Amino acid sequence: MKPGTTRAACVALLRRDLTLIWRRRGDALNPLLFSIIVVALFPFALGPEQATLARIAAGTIFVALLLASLLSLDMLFRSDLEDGSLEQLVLSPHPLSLLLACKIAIHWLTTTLPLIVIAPLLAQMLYLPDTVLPVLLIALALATPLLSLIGSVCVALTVGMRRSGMLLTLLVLPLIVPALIFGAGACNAAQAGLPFTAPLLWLGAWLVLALVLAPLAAAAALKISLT
Amino acid sequence: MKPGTTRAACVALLRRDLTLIWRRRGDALNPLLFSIIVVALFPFALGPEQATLARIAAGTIFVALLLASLLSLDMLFRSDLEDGSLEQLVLSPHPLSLLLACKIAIHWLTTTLPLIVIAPLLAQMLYLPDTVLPVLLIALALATPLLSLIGSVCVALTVGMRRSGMLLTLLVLPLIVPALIFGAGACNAAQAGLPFTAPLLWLGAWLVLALVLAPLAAAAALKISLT
Amino acid sequence: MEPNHDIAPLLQARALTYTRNAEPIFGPLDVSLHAGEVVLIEGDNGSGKTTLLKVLCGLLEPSSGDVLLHGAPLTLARLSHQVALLGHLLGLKMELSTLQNLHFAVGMGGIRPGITPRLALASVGLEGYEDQPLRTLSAGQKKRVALARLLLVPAALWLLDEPYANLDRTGIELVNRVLDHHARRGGAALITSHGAYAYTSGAPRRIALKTAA
Amino acid sequence: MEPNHDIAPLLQARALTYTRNAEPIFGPLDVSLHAGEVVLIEGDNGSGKTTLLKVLCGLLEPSSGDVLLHGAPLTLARLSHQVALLGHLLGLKMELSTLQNLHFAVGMGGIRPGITPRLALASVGLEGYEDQPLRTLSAGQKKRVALARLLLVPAALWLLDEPYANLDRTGIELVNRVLDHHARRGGAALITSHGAYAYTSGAPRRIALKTAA
Amino acid sequence: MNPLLLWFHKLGSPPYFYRLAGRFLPWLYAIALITGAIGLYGGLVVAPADYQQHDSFRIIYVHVPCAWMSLFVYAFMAANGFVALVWRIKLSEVLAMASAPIGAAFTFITLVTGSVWGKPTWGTWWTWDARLTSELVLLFLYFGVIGLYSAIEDTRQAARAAAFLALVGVVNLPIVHYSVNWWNTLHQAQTVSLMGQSKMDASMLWPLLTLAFATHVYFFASLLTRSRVALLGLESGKEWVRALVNARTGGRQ
Ligand code: HEM
Ligand SMILES: Nc1ncnc2c1ncn2[C@@H]1O[C@H](COP(=O)(O)OP(=O)(O)OP(=O)(O)O)[C@@H](O)[C@H]1O
Ligand SMILES: Nc1ncnc2c1ncn2[C@@H]1O[C@H](COP(=O)(O)OP(=O)(O)OP(=O)(O)O)[C@@H](O)[C@H]1O
Ligand SMILES: [Mg+2]
Ligand SMILES: [Mg+2]
Repeated sequence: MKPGTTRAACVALLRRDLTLIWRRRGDALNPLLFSIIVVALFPFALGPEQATLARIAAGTIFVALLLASLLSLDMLFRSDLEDGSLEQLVLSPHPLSLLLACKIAIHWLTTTLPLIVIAPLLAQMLYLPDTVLPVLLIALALATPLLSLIGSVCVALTVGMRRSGMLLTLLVLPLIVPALIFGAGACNAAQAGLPFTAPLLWLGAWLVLALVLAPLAAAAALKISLT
Repeated sequence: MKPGTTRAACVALLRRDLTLIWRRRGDALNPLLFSIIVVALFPFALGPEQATLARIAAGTIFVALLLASLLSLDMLFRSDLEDGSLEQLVLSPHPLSLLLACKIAIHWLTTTLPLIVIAPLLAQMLYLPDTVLPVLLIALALATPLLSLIGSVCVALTVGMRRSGMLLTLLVLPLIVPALIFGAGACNAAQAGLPFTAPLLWLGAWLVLALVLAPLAAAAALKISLT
Repeated sequence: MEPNHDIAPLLQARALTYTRNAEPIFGPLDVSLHAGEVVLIEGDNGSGKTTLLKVLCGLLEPSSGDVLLHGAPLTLARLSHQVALLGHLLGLKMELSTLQNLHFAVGMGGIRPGITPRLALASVGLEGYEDQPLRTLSAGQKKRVALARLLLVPAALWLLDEPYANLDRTGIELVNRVLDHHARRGGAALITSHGAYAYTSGAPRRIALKTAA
Repeated sequence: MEPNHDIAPLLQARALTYTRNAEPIFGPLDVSLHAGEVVLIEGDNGSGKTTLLKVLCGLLEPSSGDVLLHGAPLTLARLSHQVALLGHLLGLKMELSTLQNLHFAVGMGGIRPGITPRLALASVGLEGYEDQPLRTLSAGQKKRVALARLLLVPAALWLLDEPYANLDRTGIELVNRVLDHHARRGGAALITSHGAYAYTSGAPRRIALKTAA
Repeated sequence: MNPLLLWFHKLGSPPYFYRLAGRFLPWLYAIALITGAIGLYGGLVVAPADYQQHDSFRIIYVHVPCAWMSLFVYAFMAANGFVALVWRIKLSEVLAMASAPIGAAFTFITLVTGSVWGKPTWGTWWTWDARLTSELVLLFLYFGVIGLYSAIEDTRQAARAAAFLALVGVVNLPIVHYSVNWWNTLHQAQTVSLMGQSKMDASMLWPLLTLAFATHVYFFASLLTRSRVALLGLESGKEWVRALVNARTGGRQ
């Protein structure tokens, strides 16, 4: 692979970011613990009745995972901005959208995927019926990449600002409410014994759309907020 | 008031921090919007049944406000660290615990108090019965300063680190679980028509203890993490 | 190599101005830079040197006037391997070793013939620091790693913002040597300095920026 | 004022060493600084100048040896109005105006007789910038505001980390003037520099730090 | 100086500690292994099956010793943290930080074995009962200490910050221990007591106590191993470590 080609650039970027995440693997665990703790707070807040907890389990897990992955989105470009790497990335001769797609993929794989992996544990904590669990997992697998993709556009827009964490939440949440309604809705329907495939198909369709458009939009947004 | 005395120092610090918050009043609104959005997500996640929402209203509001004020705690010393003001504060000849107490007070007044003010709105959104609202407000008024005080100690410990937001959550949450159990417990008891004063009194007692000890502990922690 | 003034200059700015919030930062400015030239932009604190460099590489948009690269208008999309910027922020990762940082730069930007990351490190005086994480280097040593990156990546035009800052005396000489080498090889460079120390080899062309009144 | 060597020195370091994660940063060092003295700490990049200053003001704990202030051991709690540190980070608020920043410093640290924040600003060449938010000043102008703070707050011992960095030629002269004035008034200062430019009035005592092998 | 104080002073010196620990280690491991084997044999083979729970009660022989250790290790860590903060003894920092992961592991095992045991006896893996909850909080506290320690660059500063956090978290210990008395819950009340009369048959009790002894010894063995490694890292610039390395490599460089 010739250095300097676009493929070489993507590989170099992937390798660098994975190395960095490995170096700071403690940080990578934080969203996990955050979501565990948020879910664990609900039994304290609502009391330990099994029926109540089971009723809200799917929705609460959805909200907790979305919050955790949302808050971690904030770091997507943060450190690159702080040390000037982002400037170098923008000045590089390769298509920015492709480079950003690499970064988004890594972010999802390293922070959100682990969240989905521990979802069964969270489901146990809130007594989610075992039959609903597969639906919950599929819904999360569709909704969280959607969040990462849409979120990356918003992060790119807010990247030059200090303390953008909360503002980011504000921008992203309205955009992902549909994902939440459909995802948690599918789980609730399954829990009530109703059909649940339609909302999941909708989520899938959006995900495909976002996969194509979000990196382009993020690149445009990044150029706007840097220049 | 002679410049350079401890009283003058506290006044100067209060005035400076209030001016800064006024300059960045957009940032100060963020926790507010964050908690509104989190609460607003629940009807989407759980479906619009009034009975379910009313059952979980007090607990959810409690969790949302604690999370919002927790996430904003992260900024308590952040900007002072970044521009070197914190170093100057530690090197100043005045008792550090007193200066930190000023900062904590300002933080609570400017970010958490507004949260309590909008709590009735959030209660409406989740159909909390009107009779429970006063209990909720009192519980919040006791639990949130407790969170700010305990949180400040943890923030002081993590202040030197990049991206400490999530780690902070991890450190603080176990310590505030009691406040949550007692605060939300009082609301749930009130909602169920049971006596609710005992948990509120416990909260009050802890608050008094924290008011005395937390600034001292925060000062000690800050010295550890800066030196 | 003597600058050749017949062909289109590597970089040309015509009647360039930049205004931030209705406040002029630098006035109408004409610069042209040919292959083989090093030009020094001098100016007091706050005279707009950093801003000028950012405009010249397309990171900021000029308020009026235009920038030509090889005679064609400059856009971010058209930079392709021609311009290297070294700003106040070095664009290096503190958690990676010096060598890992350079390998990444090569992957992104390609490599000049006849040089390797190790050689580049050695030629900026960092032999033996190959596996040291950047975080443990001092300010001046980090700057040297950024200089090594310039040596590796093939870009004809260098825009260097205060390359001398944070360097000790041998570091300053190193920068001058590197610049000379680049010019002799047919490259061009625009460097800024507030004049307390400066590019000393030969008598470089200087452009003075004045603080807008 | 000539340094008086009979009384206990303002600052004294005895056999001071600092080790970070088992790696020695600077070796056993003996420094003593009397009232009226300015001492220059010279050293290459990474030789430990910044670290030394932080140890001397108690922000870092020495690995061995001790620091005496007026003959008594130094602790953070005992600094009380005696030491002023100016580091790489200036400790100024970007959102506040220059004057607001200085007022805050005075509230925290007190004020010398016969000077006001406005006068101090004028004497560092920032007249007319009183109400400008710091964020809109250039790097060098910000440094000047930090120098104005030094002029205002009564501290006998100044620890200045690279006070010349980021300043243009008039700025460098300004620092020298301010240091002279401080020494003549009976103060003392310890300044670092990597030697590309330096304190030039008189022939200041120098301490050379070497990079640990 | 008082000879005891003198000995402590000497023990605090890293090279002395390193050598002493090295001498004790094999013995400690051997004792832990042998008593552990005896205890397990007693618990799993010799002890009679419970009249209510049949054989599922045997999980007690893992659950209870680990639960005790989770509390003991935290107390040990906090005590060392206190010494480290007040007297700045490097060895205490090392000991405190080396015990955190071991304690977290014991806590984790307690939670897992408790859940496994809860399924047959209470019909659920997990309930939000006071003891279970406070034990979960204990796990988070351990995680917090480990997280803080690994998040700060400078090891000594990190150790002090984490030690401080450990001290703050000590409030949780009495809550875990007394929760069964303060709130009436599903979890077993105190059944074993060293001073008074235990509410447990002797044939079931002796393997439990043997295993408790074994886990303590194992903890110290593991702690010493970890501390020795950590000390080598911390003191890698010092003369005694270099001498040690030279001796190991036979003077080769
Ligand atoms: C996840 C679930 C569980 C957790 C987190 C847990 C936690 C603990 C802890 C922390 C202790 C030590 C208390 C102390 O020494 O102060 C303990 C002791 C004990 N546990 Fe559990 N436990 C769990 C489930 C169970 C179950 C299901 C049983 C049996 C029905 C059980 C039986 C016991 C017994 C007999 C003791 C010894 C009591 C004593 O003498 O102090 N535990 N457990
Ligand atoms: N973000 C900003 N907002 C408003 N004004 C700014 C901003 N950044 C710079 N300026 C102003 O623009 C002018 C030029 O700044 P610039 O950083 O280009 O100066 P410089 O020549 O690089 O100075 P220095 O030698 O201190 O680096 C300065 O007067 C400064 O006050
Ligand atoms: N946080 C850190 N972690 C590990 N090593 C560090 C850290 N900070 C500094 N060092 C190392 O300590 C040594 C001294 O650093 P210091 O910043 O004191 O140097 P300096 O003399 O101020 O250099 P400069 O002229 O570049 O400012 C350097 O070799 C550096 O690599
Ligand atoms: Mg500049
Ligand atoms: Mg330095």
